[in-house]
Amino acid sequence: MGTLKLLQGNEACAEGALYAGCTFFAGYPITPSTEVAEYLSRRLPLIGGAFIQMEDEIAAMGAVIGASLAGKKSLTATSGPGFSLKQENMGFGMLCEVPCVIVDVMRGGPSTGVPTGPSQSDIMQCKWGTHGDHPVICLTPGYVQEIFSETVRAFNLSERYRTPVIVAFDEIIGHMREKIEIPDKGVLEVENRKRPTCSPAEYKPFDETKGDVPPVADFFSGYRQHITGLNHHSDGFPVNAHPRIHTDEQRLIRKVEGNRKDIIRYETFMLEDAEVAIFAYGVSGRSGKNAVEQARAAGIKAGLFRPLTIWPFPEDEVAALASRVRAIVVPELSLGQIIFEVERCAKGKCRVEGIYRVDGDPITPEQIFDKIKEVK
Amino acid sequence: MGTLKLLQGNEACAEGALYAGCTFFAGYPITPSTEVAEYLSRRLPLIGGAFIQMEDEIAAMGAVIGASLAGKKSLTATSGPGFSLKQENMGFGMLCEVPCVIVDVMRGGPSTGVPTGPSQSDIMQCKWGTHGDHPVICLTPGYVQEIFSETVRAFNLSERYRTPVIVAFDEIIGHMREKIEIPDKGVLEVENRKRPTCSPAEYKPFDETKGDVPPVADFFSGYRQHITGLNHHSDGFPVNAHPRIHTDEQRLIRKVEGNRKDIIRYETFMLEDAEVAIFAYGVSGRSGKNAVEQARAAGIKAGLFRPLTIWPFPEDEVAALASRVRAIVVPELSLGQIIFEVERCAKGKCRVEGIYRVDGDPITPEQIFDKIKEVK
Amino acid sequence: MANVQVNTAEKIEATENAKVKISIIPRYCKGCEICVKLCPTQVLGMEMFLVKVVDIDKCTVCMACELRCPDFAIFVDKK
Amino acid sequence: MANVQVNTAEKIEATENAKVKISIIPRYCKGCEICVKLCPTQVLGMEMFLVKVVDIDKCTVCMACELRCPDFAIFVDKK
Amino acid sequence: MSERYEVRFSGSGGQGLILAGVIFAEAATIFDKINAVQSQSYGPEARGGASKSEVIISDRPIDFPKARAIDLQLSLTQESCTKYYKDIKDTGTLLVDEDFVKDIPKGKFKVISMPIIRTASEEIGKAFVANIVALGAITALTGKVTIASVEKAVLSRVPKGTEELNKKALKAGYDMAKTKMN
Amino acid sequence: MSERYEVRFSGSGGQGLILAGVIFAEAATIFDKINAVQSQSYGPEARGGASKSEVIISDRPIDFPKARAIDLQLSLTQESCTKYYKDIKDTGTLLVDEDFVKDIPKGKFKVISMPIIRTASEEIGKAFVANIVALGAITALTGKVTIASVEKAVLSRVPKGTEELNKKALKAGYDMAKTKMN
Amino acid sequence: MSFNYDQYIRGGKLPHIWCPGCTYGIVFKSLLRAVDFLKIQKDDIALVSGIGCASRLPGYVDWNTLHTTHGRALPFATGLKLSCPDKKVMVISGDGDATAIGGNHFIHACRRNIDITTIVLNNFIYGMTGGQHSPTTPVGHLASTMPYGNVDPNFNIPDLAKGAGASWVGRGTAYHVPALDKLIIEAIQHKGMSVLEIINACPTTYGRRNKFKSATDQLLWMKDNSLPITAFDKLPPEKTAGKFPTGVLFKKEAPEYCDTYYAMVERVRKPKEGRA
Amino acid sequence: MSFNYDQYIRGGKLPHIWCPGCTYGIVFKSLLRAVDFLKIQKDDIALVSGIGCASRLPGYVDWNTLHTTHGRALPFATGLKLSCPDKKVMVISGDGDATAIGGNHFIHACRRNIDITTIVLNNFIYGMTGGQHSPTTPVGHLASTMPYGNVDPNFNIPDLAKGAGASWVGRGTAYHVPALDKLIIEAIQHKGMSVLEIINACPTTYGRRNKFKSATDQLLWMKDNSLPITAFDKLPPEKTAGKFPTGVLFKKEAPEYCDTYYAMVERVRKPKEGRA
Ligand SMILES: Cc1ncc(C[n+]2csc(CCOP(=O)(O)OP(=O)(O)O)c2C)c(N)n1
Ligand SMILES: Cc1ncc(C[n+]2csc(CCOP(=O)(O)OP(=O)(O)O)c2C)c(N)n1
Ligand code: SF4
Ligand code: SF4
Ligand code: SF4
Ligand code: SF4
Ligand code: SF4
Ligand code: SF4
Ligand SMILES: [Mg+2]
Ligand SMILES: [Mg+2]
Repeated sequence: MGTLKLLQGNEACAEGALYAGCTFFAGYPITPSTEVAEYLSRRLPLIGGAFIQMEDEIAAMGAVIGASLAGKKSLTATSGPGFSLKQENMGFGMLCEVPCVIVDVMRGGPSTGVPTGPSQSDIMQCKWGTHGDHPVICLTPGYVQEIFSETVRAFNLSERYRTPVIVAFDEIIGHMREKIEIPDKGVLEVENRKRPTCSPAEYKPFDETKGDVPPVADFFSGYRQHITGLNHHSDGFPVNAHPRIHTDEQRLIRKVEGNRKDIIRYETFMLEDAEVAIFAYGVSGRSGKNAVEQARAAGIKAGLFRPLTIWPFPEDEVAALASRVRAIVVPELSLGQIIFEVERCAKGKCRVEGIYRVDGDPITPEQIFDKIKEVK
Repeated sequence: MGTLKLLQGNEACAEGALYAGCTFFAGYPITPSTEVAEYLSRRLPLIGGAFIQMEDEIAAMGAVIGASLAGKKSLTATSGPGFSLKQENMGFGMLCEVPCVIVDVMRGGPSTGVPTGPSQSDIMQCKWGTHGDHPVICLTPGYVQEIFSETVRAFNLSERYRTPVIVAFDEIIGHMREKIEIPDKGVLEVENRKRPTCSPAEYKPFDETKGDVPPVADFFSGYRQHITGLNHHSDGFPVNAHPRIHTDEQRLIRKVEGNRKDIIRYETFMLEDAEVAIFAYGVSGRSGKNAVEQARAAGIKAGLFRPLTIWPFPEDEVAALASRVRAIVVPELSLGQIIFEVERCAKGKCRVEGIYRVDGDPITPEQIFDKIKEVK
Repeated sequence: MANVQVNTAEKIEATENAKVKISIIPRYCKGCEICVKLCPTQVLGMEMFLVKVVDIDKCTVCMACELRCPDFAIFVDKK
Repeated sequence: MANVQVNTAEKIEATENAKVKISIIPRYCKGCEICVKLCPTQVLGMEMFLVKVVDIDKCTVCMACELRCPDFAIFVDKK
Repeated sequence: MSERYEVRFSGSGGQGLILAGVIFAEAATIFDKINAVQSQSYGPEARGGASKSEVIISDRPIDFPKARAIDLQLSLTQESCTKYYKDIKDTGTLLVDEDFVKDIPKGKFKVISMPIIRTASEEIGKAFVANIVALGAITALTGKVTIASVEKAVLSRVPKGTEELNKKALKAGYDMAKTKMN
Repeated sequence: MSERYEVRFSGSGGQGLILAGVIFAEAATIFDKINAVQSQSYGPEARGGASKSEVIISDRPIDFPKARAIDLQLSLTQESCTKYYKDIKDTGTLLVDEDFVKDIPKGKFKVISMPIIRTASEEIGKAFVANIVALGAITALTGKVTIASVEKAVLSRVPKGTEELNKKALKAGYDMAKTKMN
Repeated sequence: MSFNYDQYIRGGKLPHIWCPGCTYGIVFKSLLRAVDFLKIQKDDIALVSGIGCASRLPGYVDWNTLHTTHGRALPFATGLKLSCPDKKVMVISGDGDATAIGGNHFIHACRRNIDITTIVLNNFIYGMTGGQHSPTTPVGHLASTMPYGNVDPNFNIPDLAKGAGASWVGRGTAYHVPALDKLIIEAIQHKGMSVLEIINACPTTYGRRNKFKSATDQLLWMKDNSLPITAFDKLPPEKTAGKFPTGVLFKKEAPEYCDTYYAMVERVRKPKEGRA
Repeated sequence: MSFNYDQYIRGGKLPHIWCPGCTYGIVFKSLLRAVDFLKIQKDDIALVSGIGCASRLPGYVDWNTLHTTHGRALPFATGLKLSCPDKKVMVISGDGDATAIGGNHFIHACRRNIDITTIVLNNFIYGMTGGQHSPTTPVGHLASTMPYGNVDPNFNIPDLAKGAGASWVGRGTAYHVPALDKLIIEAIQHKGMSVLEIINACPTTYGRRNKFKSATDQLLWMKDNSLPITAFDKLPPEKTAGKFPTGVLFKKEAPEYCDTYYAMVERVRKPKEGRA
């Protein structure tokens, strides 16, 4: 039996990181994510880990990558403005295949916006925020318990695929307290990056012949290597205008898109016979569940698709859904973002209707229920 | 008759800015955009304008906004890594409705990537790079002459809609030299932001009752005002968790999405009777044109849709196209970005096929022609 | 110049004697007690978490309270 | 230790006399002329944009050339 | 109890009401094993102005996490009372501090007035335990969470050395409310 | 001329070949009113290593901007010659510096060898005008752009005071190539 | 004695959002008196800030005011100033805003010596976000992200400004109000980048956590632990240990940035006599 | 005399990409000799850089090397060092990388006094991007973005480092090679943040534009315009005008960051004796 605690979403995130073996945190305070840092500033020293508050989010992201290259499981947490600042170095992490986890607790935006208000309006930025092509894994828990477990999963995926993983949730779940159970050690799987078994002389940090996820050697472990944010050959050294760039960037994308089965996770609720589906994550997913209950009570066959992995996007699942429901309703705390993806995958096979709200309050079950009635 | 010059794309961009009345440039050097700055560092002092090289791209974006608030038409130019860094302050410009132009000369990425190689892989970042919901206008010229004219248009749109406008083109066009004609003064329309006519006491910087684009007063002009990156009331002062946030952010989006007719511009080539359409911008659009010629020569009815405005996305146009062609081919110097939008708008009505290339060379007409043959 | 400092729209509680008038804007006072503790002659006190004048006759018009009130809540005018 | 400094895979042009051996790696030399100009005794010269030894007997083994060659292209060994 | 029950603690920043809400939720979830969600107002208004902390309890899982139909609202200041009372259900209760909330808003809900802060400062001797006095009263008024659990939760959250003080405060509030309920 | 014609200037960074390409394109577009696109290699290799500048000329608008089938390639260094010769058409021409390109690559294209750098340093007296000597030769060999236009373009781009020097260099290259063509 | 603050405060904006005992209000009043003393017209002055409690100040004052992004006030202000070199541009910032995330802009504005009066309200903490340690939190003190006592060494803000090239550097406190008025006046009068650090109390997130019973105690700490630079410089190290100097700490003559820039513009725009 | 560079240079990587006459290669050799002298094992040292010509150095040397984003070497290095406090971590950077875009990380690493040896190759220009002015381009000199002569005042890098809190600050030149070896050795030996500025020549983008006929002229300029700090300090201002001092310019004892951090960790992990 694990330990029961009443925790904020942000605290659960920190607990998840610790469970997953995180020993390094670098960050810069920002509402509404700061509690992740505060919690870890108390806990990490107690296990001999490192906590450092950097001069800004750019530096925090850099330090996290540096620590990961030294072999540490590393975390940073931020919100909109800081997430924007991290983008350049996140791209470095993606290109150089550095495992690490980035938490974005979404607040009202753009710009400073409403620092204490909830939103889900960074979700497209999670995918497209940095320049260039890049692989993205992004998880979207909706309950405090899920923040814990998805943070553990984020670390596992980041180690498994050797890539930064984003965990994104809204201010409401980040700040709200619920009971959670922290499983005993060993109950949840904890994964570590594959390290090289070859001799240092043979080792190449980006050796695609070793599979789409080449083993990664820690700095100072005897496997001397060169890591650069320039496009590079398998030995890590720069490459200029060369077919290698194309094939290597394809590999990076394939690592993620080619492993959708393993990465994509979602919850469905009364979806089997549904005629109207709700596609919603985070706090909107919670409202969605209540809306389904209301609809069913009123005799309407509604169901919920609640993605826990938003990137890679559950394309096949949404496509399949679109072929069998009359409409998909997409409630978002934004003016319409993830609905673009739903529309794309629905390919015109069913109606797709958004519900948007950015006034600082969550979308209510009634708002969704009304829309269900409208489209049913 | 204007003046004929042999200019680099980047130089033409600088000439376009000068033509449009730009008197302020702040930047930070980065390949392959630096020539925009270098050219203006020579020219701006000669007309009494200001050129400043800031400490980084974040600062450059801030200075550009500051100068625009003082009433100057302001420009910055950068490439991928710098574009990522500018995102936070770009969001400020969008929320605070500050006219200005941001040039992104796209290079190979992500991260440092291939600084001197071309790409079109920031195009989704142009739309989603900053956190939160935000309006985006982004123009994508494909010829040096167009870089000139679209830069003029970017300034006009930015003044007309009181919002930052992005001009995005690839390294190839940025660095290549072609003959261009710089029209005499007065030939191209040059537009200035609407300034208030009411008394200072009555003035509210974000007064939605004055229309979707409220007049903008310059700092130090007697209209004292408060500008903040927090969500704000019509008088400019912060608002917290309030329906106003929703309606005001809707207005920002509507400014752009509601004026698609005015903002969207594109070229079509042999598209009327086409059975296969190519959707391509920038250097890929140029190859597309040759590919159409090759296809027509081979008796295949191909045509080209070449957007000069990529954001807002020409949704209706693509939807209409999808209903009448067998396939849309989307060549991109990326691993597939704008194709997501094409797919979304095509709603399954026709095949949509991408051609991707990120090895440092442009997509050739032959590559496109081959694909045309495949899908015809 | 007396009194111009006080926002005319706000409710003011004035206490005065022949030499001095102390004006307090209750809506502005946040009860931080800075003025109370820094008044060298204990002119001021607290009531229900707000400042009040306890003994105006001890006031030396040293201005310590007005200068260091962070909330524009207390003003002292020499007569 | 003599000569270990020179990348064995590279072609070396060596010039020597009884006291000194000057080794040049032509593929590394970029012809910047730093060594030529800083040599106090005009031992070195340029040919087809590359360094060459003109008069080895003037060499005092002062090492100025080796120390300041930026390109690992010239090495001086005292015998 | 299977129904959703919403409690709101309101007052001014610094009165410890967030802690009170957290303790209440902890008593419910960890000790009484029922479901609870606690949330609070963030934002500049939490500095000085009105602030609130909300706890929703229910036997069923709680999905929609926001309190909208308040069963019981505590208000320790006039400002918070005026700002937040509108969400109180017709069948709900408004509990106010007798000395600091003079202007009782009109509504169908029941109003209970008690000298919470005065009790803390005069009876217990420390104004800062007013939140615990209030928590005692709320425990009594809701009847949804046992006072034993609340006491356990209090003791696990307050600083060492203040346990007795807080126990006294909790009991004082609980007893005071019990008499009011009769 | 209606066909696309591709010229490549190659050598090492610092030899002024980019300028030569720009001048050639300017002569074509501004003075001869035909279409041209000029581009060049950027990148770390432009520092020191092989570098190139390309000009495409055509009567028709030029859409695809990259040179792929070279009609005429100049190579002033061995490295640039070896690196880039593969794109030369079978019907094309490779023009090399006699002293610096000893190892002539095999191919169906025609090869012309001239002492370009030596002419610049010995005949004109300044090694740095080698690019203009080369430009003169290229003007002669292509025959697509008039020498008068190229001269105008040269004069509009070179530093004040070096006009005569450059005119002489241009003529020397032009004449030298003319003799080679006979 | 009484001063008419109302003329500068935007109608209906008081009470301000700062906590009870937050000394920012004291500094705010001082700033208004200083600008009034200098007879700068409301339309001719801009006040720019970043994000933080300190950075909320501009919202209250009836000038041209600009509340930018965290740490970025100086770049925005630079754009304004270079566009309108004859106007007065001021920046108000917190210790975190100016020296943590904004550190780069801070040193570069100092380097350029652009005529922006920059006031840094140092309360030794990130107030707005709830009390995380800043680059000025004293070593050993508690912060929400330094639960075991701060291990991060500090910036000395005046030293940093001077090392970066600022031409006027001073320090005042929220306790020494009349002296503060004079310092702000002098900082504004100085042509070039002037940096004035003002020591402040954040009772909510720093004071309480660090055993200051009240804001007043923090003000009295300023009184007891500071010395005017004139006195400070004369005393032996034993006597100044643990104390900090106040007043004008550094001053030099140096060309102002806009002046230099526009002189260049004038030079290159002149018809080039004696040249072809 | 001859030194075996091959043991440290990655096979097949020479010739390096730097231009003819670029003095970075001179410094590179000096660095290798210094690290060899200190007998630091290849596996125990990491060299981290940002972006720029200077930042290309790590690619050539057979240590653990990391070429990060522009200006960000120090944060990455901080993550490495705090994770492996017993390893040697060095940063190599250009004037632009370290003090323009990277200025904030630079001053914060100085403030923390983290044990990272930071070498700044100052060539007075942004070399990699083709010669735009940097924060160290002398006033009046030409740059591709200062066609009428630079109007931007400069950082004095040692002053900046000292003002920010670095505990060891030095300056060398590419001309004074034996002295440079010693300075690098001392910088590495120092425990804490050490900043060594090394004056370099970029003939391609700075020298040629500014009337230096060749790299050699730039090297000779270093010789003629520098003075060892010992001599510099003794001379009257007339004699030092226009010259810059070299050597160890500043040094102090201060606790190192990782030491302080892990001492805290030790303290809080100990069973709390004498406590409840
Ligand atoms: C990019 C970014 N990162 C972080 C924040 C969060 N944030 C807001 S204010 C602040 C610190 C404020 O500290 P300081 O500047 O000292 O001002 P104070 O509140 O103490 O007056 C932080 C970290 C933000 N708004 N934007
Ligand atoms: C974010 C970002 N901005 C700008 C650049 C472009 N850039 C690359 S190197 C460089 C300047 C290099 O100057 P310096 O650090 O002095 O190094 P040097 O090349 O002179 O050795 C710049 C501006 C970049 N790579 N990334
Ligand atoms: S003016 Fe001085 S004496 Fe009078 S109340 Fe204020 S502080 Fe006390
Ligand atoms: S100092 Fe001002 S706010 Fe504080 S108690 Fe006195 S009057 Fe009230
Ligand atoms: S060692 Fe000295 S003397 Fe000999 S060649 Fe080199 S520089 Fe000249
Ligand atoms: S210094 Fe080195 S690279 Fe330069 S000419 Fe001499 S040997 Fe060649
Ligand atoms: S948190 Fe601190 S700095 Fe912010 S308003 Fe409150 S007391 Fe002032
Ligand atoms: S551009 Fe300058 S700094 Fe860069 S390699 Fe060439 S000479 Fe060196
Ligand atoms: Mg602060
Ligand atoms: Mg440099």
